[in-house]
Amino acid sequence: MSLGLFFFLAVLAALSALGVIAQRNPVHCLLALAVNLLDIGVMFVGLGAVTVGFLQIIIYVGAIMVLFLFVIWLLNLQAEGFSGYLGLKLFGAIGAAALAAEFATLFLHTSRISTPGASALTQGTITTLGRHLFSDYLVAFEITSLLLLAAVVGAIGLARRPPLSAGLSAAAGSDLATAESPRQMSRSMSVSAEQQTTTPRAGSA
Amino acid sequence: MTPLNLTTIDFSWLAILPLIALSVGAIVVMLAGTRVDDEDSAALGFIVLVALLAAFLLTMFELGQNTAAFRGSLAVDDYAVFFEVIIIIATALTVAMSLEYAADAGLAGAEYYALVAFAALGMLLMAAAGDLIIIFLGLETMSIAVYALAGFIRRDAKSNEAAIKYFLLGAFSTGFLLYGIALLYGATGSVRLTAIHASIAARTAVNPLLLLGLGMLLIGFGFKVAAVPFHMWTPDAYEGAPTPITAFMAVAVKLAAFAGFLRIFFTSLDPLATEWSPVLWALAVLSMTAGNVIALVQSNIKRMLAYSAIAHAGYALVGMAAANGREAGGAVLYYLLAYAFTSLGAFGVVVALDRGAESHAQIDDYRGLARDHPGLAAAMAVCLLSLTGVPPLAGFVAKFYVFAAALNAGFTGLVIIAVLNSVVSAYYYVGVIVAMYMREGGVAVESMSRRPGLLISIAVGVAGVIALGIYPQPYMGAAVNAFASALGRPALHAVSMLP
Amino acid sequence: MPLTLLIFVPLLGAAAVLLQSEERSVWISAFIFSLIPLGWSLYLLAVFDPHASGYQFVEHFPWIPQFGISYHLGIDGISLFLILLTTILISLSLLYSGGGDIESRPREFCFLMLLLESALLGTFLALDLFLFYVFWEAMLVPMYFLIGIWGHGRKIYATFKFVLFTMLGSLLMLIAIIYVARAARGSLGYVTFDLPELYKIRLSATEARWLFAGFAIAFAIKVPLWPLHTWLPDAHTEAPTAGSVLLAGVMLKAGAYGFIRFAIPLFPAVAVEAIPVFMALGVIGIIYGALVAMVQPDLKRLIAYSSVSHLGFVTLGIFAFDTQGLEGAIYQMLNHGVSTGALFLLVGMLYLRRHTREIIEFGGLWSSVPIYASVFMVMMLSSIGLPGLNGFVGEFLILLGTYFSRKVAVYGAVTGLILGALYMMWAYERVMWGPLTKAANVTIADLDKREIAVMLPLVGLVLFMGLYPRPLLNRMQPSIDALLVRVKDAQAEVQREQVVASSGFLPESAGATVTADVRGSK
Amino acid sequence: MLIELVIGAIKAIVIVLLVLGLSGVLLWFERKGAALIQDRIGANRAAVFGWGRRLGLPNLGLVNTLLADPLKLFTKEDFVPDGADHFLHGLAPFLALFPILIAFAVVPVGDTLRVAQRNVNLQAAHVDVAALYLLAVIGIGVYGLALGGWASNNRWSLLGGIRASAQMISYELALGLAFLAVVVTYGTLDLQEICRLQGGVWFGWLPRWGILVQPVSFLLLLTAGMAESKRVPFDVPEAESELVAGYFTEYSGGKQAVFMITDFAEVVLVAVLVTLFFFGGWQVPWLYADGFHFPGPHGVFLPLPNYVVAILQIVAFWLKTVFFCCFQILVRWTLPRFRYDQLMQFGWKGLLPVGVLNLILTAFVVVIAGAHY
Amino acid sequence: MTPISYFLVLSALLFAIGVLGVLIRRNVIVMLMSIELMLNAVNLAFIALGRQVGSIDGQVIVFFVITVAAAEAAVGLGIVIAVFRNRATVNADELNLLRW
Repeated sequence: MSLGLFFFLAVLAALSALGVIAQRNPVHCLLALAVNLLDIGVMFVGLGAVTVGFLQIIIYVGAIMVLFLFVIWLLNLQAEGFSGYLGLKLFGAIGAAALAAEFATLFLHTSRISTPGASALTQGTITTLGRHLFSDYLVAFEITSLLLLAAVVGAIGLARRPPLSAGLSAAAGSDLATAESPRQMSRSMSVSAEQQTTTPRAGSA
Repeated sequence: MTPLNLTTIDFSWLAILPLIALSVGAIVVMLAGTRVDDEDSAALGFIVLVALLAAFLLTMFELGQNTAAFRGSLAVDDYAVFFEVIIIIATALTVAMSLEYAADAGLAGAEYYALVAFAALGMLLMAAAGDLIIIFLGLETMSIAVYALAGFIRRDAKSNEAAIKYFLLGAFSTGFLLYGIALLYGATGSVRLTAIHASIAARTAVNPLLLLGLGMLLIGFGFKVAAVPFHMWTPDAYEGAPTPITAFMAVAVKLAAFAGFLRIFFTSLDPLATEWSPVLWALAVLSMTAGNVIALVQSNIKRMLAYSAIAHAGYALVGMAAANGREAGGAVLYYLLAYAFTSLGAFGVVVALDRGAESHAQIDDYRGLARDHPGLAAAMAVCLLSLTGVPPLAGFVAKFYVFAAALNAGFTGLVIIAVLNSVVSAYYYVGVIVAMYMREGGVAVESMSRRPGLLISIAVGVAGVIALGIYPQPYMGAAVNAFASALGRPALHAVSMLP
Repeated sequence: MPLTLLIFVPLLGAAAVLLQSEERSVWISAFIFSLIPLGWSLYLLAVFDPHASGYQFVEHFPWIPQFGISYHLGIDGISLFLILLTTILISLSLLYSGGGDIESRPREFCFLMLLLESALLGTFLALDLFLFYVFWEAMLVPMYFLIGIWGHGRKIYATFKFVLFTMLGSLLMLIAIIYVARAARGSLGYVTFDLPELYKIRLSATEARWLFAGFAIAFAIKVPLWPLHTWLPDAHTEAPTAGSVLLAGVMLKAGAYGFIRFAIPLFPAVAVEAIPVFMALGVIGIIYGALVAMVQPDLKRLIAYSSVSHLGFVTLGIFAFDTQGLEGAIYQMLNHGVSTGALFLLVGMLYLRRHTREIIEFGGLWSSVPIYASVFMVMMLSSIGLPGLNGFVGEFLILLGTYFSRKVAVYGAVTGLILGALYMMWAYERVMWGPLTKAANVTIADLDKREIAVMLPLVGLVLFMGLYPRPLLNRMQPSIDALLVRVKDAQAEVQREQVVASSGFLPESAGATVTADVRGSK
Repeated sequence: MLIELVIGAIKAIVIVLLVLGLSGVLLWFERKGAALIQDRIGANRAAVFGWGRRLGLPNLGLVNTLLADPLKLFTKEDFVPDGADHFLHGLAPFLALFPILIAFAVVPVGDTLRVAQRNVNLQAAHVDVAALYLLAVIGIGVYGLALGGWASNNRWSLLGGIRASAQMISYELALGLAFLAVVVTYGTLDLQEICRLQGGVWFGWLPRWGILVQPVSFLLLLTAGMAESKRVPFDVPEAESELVAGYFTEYSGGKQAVFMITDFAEVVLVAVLVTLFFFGGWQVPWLYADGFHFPGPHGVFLPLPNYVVAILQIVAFWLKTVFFCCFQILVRWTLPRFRYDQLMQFGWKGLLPVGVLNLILTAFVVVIAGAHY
Repeated sequence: MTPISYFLVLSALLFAIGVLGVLIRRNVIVMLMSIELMLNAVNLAFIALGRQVGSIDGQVIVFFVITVAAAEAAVGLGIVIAVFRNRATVNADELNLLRW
């Protein structure tokens, strides 16, 4: 990757990262994050990690961020005033700056990190990646599937509509839940239309 | 382009059969869950128990193998078996505790038990990990399942809050852990533990990347094992979570985290022991002191046990810090074993006081427990005394072992601090005993005869506490051998454990 | 397995008691199970070889061999009588407590008493440091429950204080124990917790000082030595009668026993160095205890402080480091066990009748309860040290032993003795003599049969030990002499080093070599 | 170097113009198609000053729609509702259109063209992980609609946006699975390569088009693709009867035009994908690089120069594309709209399992066969 | 060509910004986003270092990290929703039932 392109992307990444933590409106934060992720994905491609770069865009930007977007909408989050403890913020800012500075100094002064010779290995084509996934990292790869399954089960366990026996009032109150039947669907639609904050989110992710 | 040949993959059934057993169990639970009401979810618990039993038996086949599988990404050694066995037992006891709890509290049974099984699966991976990625994935599988479980009482604001706090800080720490892994990878060029060890050992000058990575790993694991100052999530998560899950978090999760922690630091990063040992020293002192002192003022027993868990992590860290002479690792393993049984017993009693999802965990709720339920009170007393370190219970022998190891390494100051902390801890443990035996007027407890699962898990916990205290020799031997196997050394059968 | 039996019969009894449901059968079975060790210890006394200085009835099995920890039991002349004292007092306490002193939860009470017996016996029998520590700590737990559940007044405060104090001391001792065991590797080539083996190891002076301090603090808290005694009055006062009896009668002795068995023989040189400190603490304890006892309005508290005073004598005797002093110390331990135990029982009986222990509430009891008053008098006189009773023998021997080495201490001790007579007499006068001013005191009952049965053996012991101490002293002497040999060697060595160092005849390092050779030759 | 850039620019511009043009034509065709199916004339007043009719020709509705519609839209007031997020409201349409347009960058419209000793690959950008690239840009496409709905500060818009993004994400899975089956079959992510592999014949006469090996995948891709483009029967995000116009209710003027173009560009994209994966892309039956061989390599040979072959390929490609565009529009006027929950059920419980099974079966066959296509 | 250390510096910067975000923001969703930012920075470090050491392991790891991030986000957002249902807030400072 050429130096010019790097600096362009780096500045964009830094700005968008600052945008994530500095903007008041969560949607704007989210957009900044999406830009950041996209930017880093492009950087991956520039570093030879083509497959992973695209995966980053597909999964992060295309799916995870949209999931965030849904939740922000679902909870009808508005721009927030800056609250909290100034001291904490100051402390956090100083600490983070120190962290970054320390790392930066070390990275820049470590002789080992220099310009690399790009070997064929580092070209992240889908073939090389696949070969590693299915040999050295076979267990890890298989575990990932279980990890995702666990996450799905966990999310459902947390968010699924309580059983009817738990009281209809609770069920009706939680209009955010998955609509499972047309009847429930219409009810939750009507509620959400009134509140504008909500949506049936059947299988949204 | 020739396709990948399946026969060239280093495929070893032995290493993954327990994992397969658990995942099959989890899937069967989910399938069966569609036909079972939440009120009858105990049946699903039994499925998990069967899966755990299968995993246990399959684990036993790995004993004494001391090989690596899947190109070194899984270790099949006694160390793994040691932790796997404890984790499986801890999970089984958690499930047994939950049999009645989950149904009474109206938790979503299928998801609950499936998540427990998934979490256990992640823990087994951490115990058997041969590279950093497996540790990371195991950790995440476990954590993600437990995040959800912590918030499983959906209508309870406290449970929600516990989950969100646990989740946020857990994910936060994952970031640090990963950065550490990245730097370690950059410094050594590999994520395999053996390769990392070789790379570090071969180098004379210390790479700053390596030190940064080490620091980040310490922060990450510090969070996971709840060492001060990375402990902020612990009390909140423990208090709000459903009580059996609190037990699960306090025992199995902590054990798995330590399994990974010890494995990385003793098999890969041991050439850097002079760098990390002082840090662990400081963490140990902070954890013990802060944990014990803050526990003094707690009025909620789950919270108190959370702080006590922090303190106990500190004691385990004493052993780790002392492990310049690497045999001391056996002490940490034994400590964790003893802590596991003790904590399970104690939390079992806490579960017994719950009514459905409603928690009666104020220490005042325990007043007069000895009069109505002498058995429960006695079990609690035994466990608390063991946590205090009163002989001849497990906690004492464990503390003895750790202190011996630390003294042996010349950490006299650290041991004195630890001992003073033990005295402080006696104060709050004894406070609960006082409430149970010497005061009147707590809450009414449901009959235990209705809750055989809970009864059994408490009994197993207490039995473990006593057995480990009175006849520790075989378990100590197992711990030492397990540790030796992780280091790739022959088992130390008749050799003295205190060099 | 004669000694294992001694430890495990009470445990078995404890389990058996838990199975009983009826209150009466609980008391009976507990009492029977306490009689078995009593009988057994009497048998051991009979077959004990009075001339042997070593350990008898030794049992030695590996326990945690990786650590060099073994299950090692044995009796010598020192522990023999403490065991007897324990078994006797436990049986009598159980007999007494069954008579109405313990109203609630008798089953748990008996269970804990038997547990306590097992732990106490184990403490006196153990010849392995680890094993000793296990029993040492284990005796804390039942005692804690005894005070906490069946105690009076500020019992919870008292239990906390008791537990925290003792725990602090014993955990420091644990560190010292581990350190010593590890140090064995340097001298012996292997790690061991076995006491006879550890007698052989060599430590640097600094190490020895720290380790001695570790042991000494634990034992000093238990004894208790001034200024570490503050837990004792509270614990004694708030404990139920049986608890006080065992606390004063046996547990305090465990501390003194620890000095004699562990701290001193393991680190004789340091012990010799520390003589002035302990002498001073002992004398302060004697006088302080007596003075504070004098102003106590509560009878039980008075007796508790008298314990501080008496145990000061014991310390004095131990650190006299000669035959008479040590014999006296051990004898005084037994005396104190018998007479103070009896006094606590008597106060308990009074409390049962009047539900108060304030001295001011009584007066003129002599006329309403004559038997009680006479027994009380015997015990009081024994406690004061009236010639002809047991207290005299012990105190006399201690003073005799101390007189040879530290005359100053003797003056202090004698002062304490006089003060002791003073507060005891004065208290007795206020309680027993004078007019019967309080109506409630007129109608109280005298000792019943059970109470007489409890007190009779104690009175017998007081008389026997006062009149015929020979058989006891005989059996102690070989063990004491063996201990003294170690101390004298160390003493000589310390002096030699001082001479060498001060004369400047040899450079210090060379001097050290010489002394090492001297020691090696023994 | 420079010449490469110039060639690249030319290819890009041509393709974008073609797509935009085709979108415009589709707008007109949709109206006509609607009329045809509903048995009316349709768009019958669209004429340039009535010239066509006066000259006895069919009216110039196409020209009219291509010119007048955009002209009208772009000259209308650009209205931004009160309380809307101005920046995002303005950004959203372009955020929607842009990813669709850049998706065409990797679409091969023909094989190699030899011009002046230079081999020109008839593909704007040769990316060897093109399939991934497509998935990535389609994924990004969600933002435009979602943010457009949100930024309008209108509940109908928001609901439309939510529906749109939920629908797109859901059907992206089926789309991805269809992609994967194809990729596994051909063993490459390179679209040009996939097209090339579809050349030649089976049994001596049958063109080796993907539809014959991956029929299930074809159905999946077509269905999911239509859902991605939010067209009837999957048009719940802009269901007029429920949500006015869904996420672009509050859009007018040029921004609305951009949204509309996006819609049709998506139709084109789906058609292109179907063509590429299952109908040989630019392959003309029996046409090889050197000319026709009928019915197979050993049959009758009709030699053709390279540029003719290239032109034939390009034409074939666009013909196929247009065919599938028309097909989609026909479907639009044939099927009723799904209800939202049915839509989700269909995606998650219908397409997804089928896609997974198809993928597993494909992988199985590939492994058994021991090699790729 | 850009030196690898530049990428590492950028990754450290992004990581620090993410940490800062977690510390100063009180909206749990934004905190979650900051955590994603941290993971993203880690990914960048992995890729850069992977190129540095000349192995593809770094990219494989990033593949796993992305997956894990997805799973974490799913569960995390599920928890956020559950919290919101009961408490109608996502402000970390208002989640104060559990303290000390």
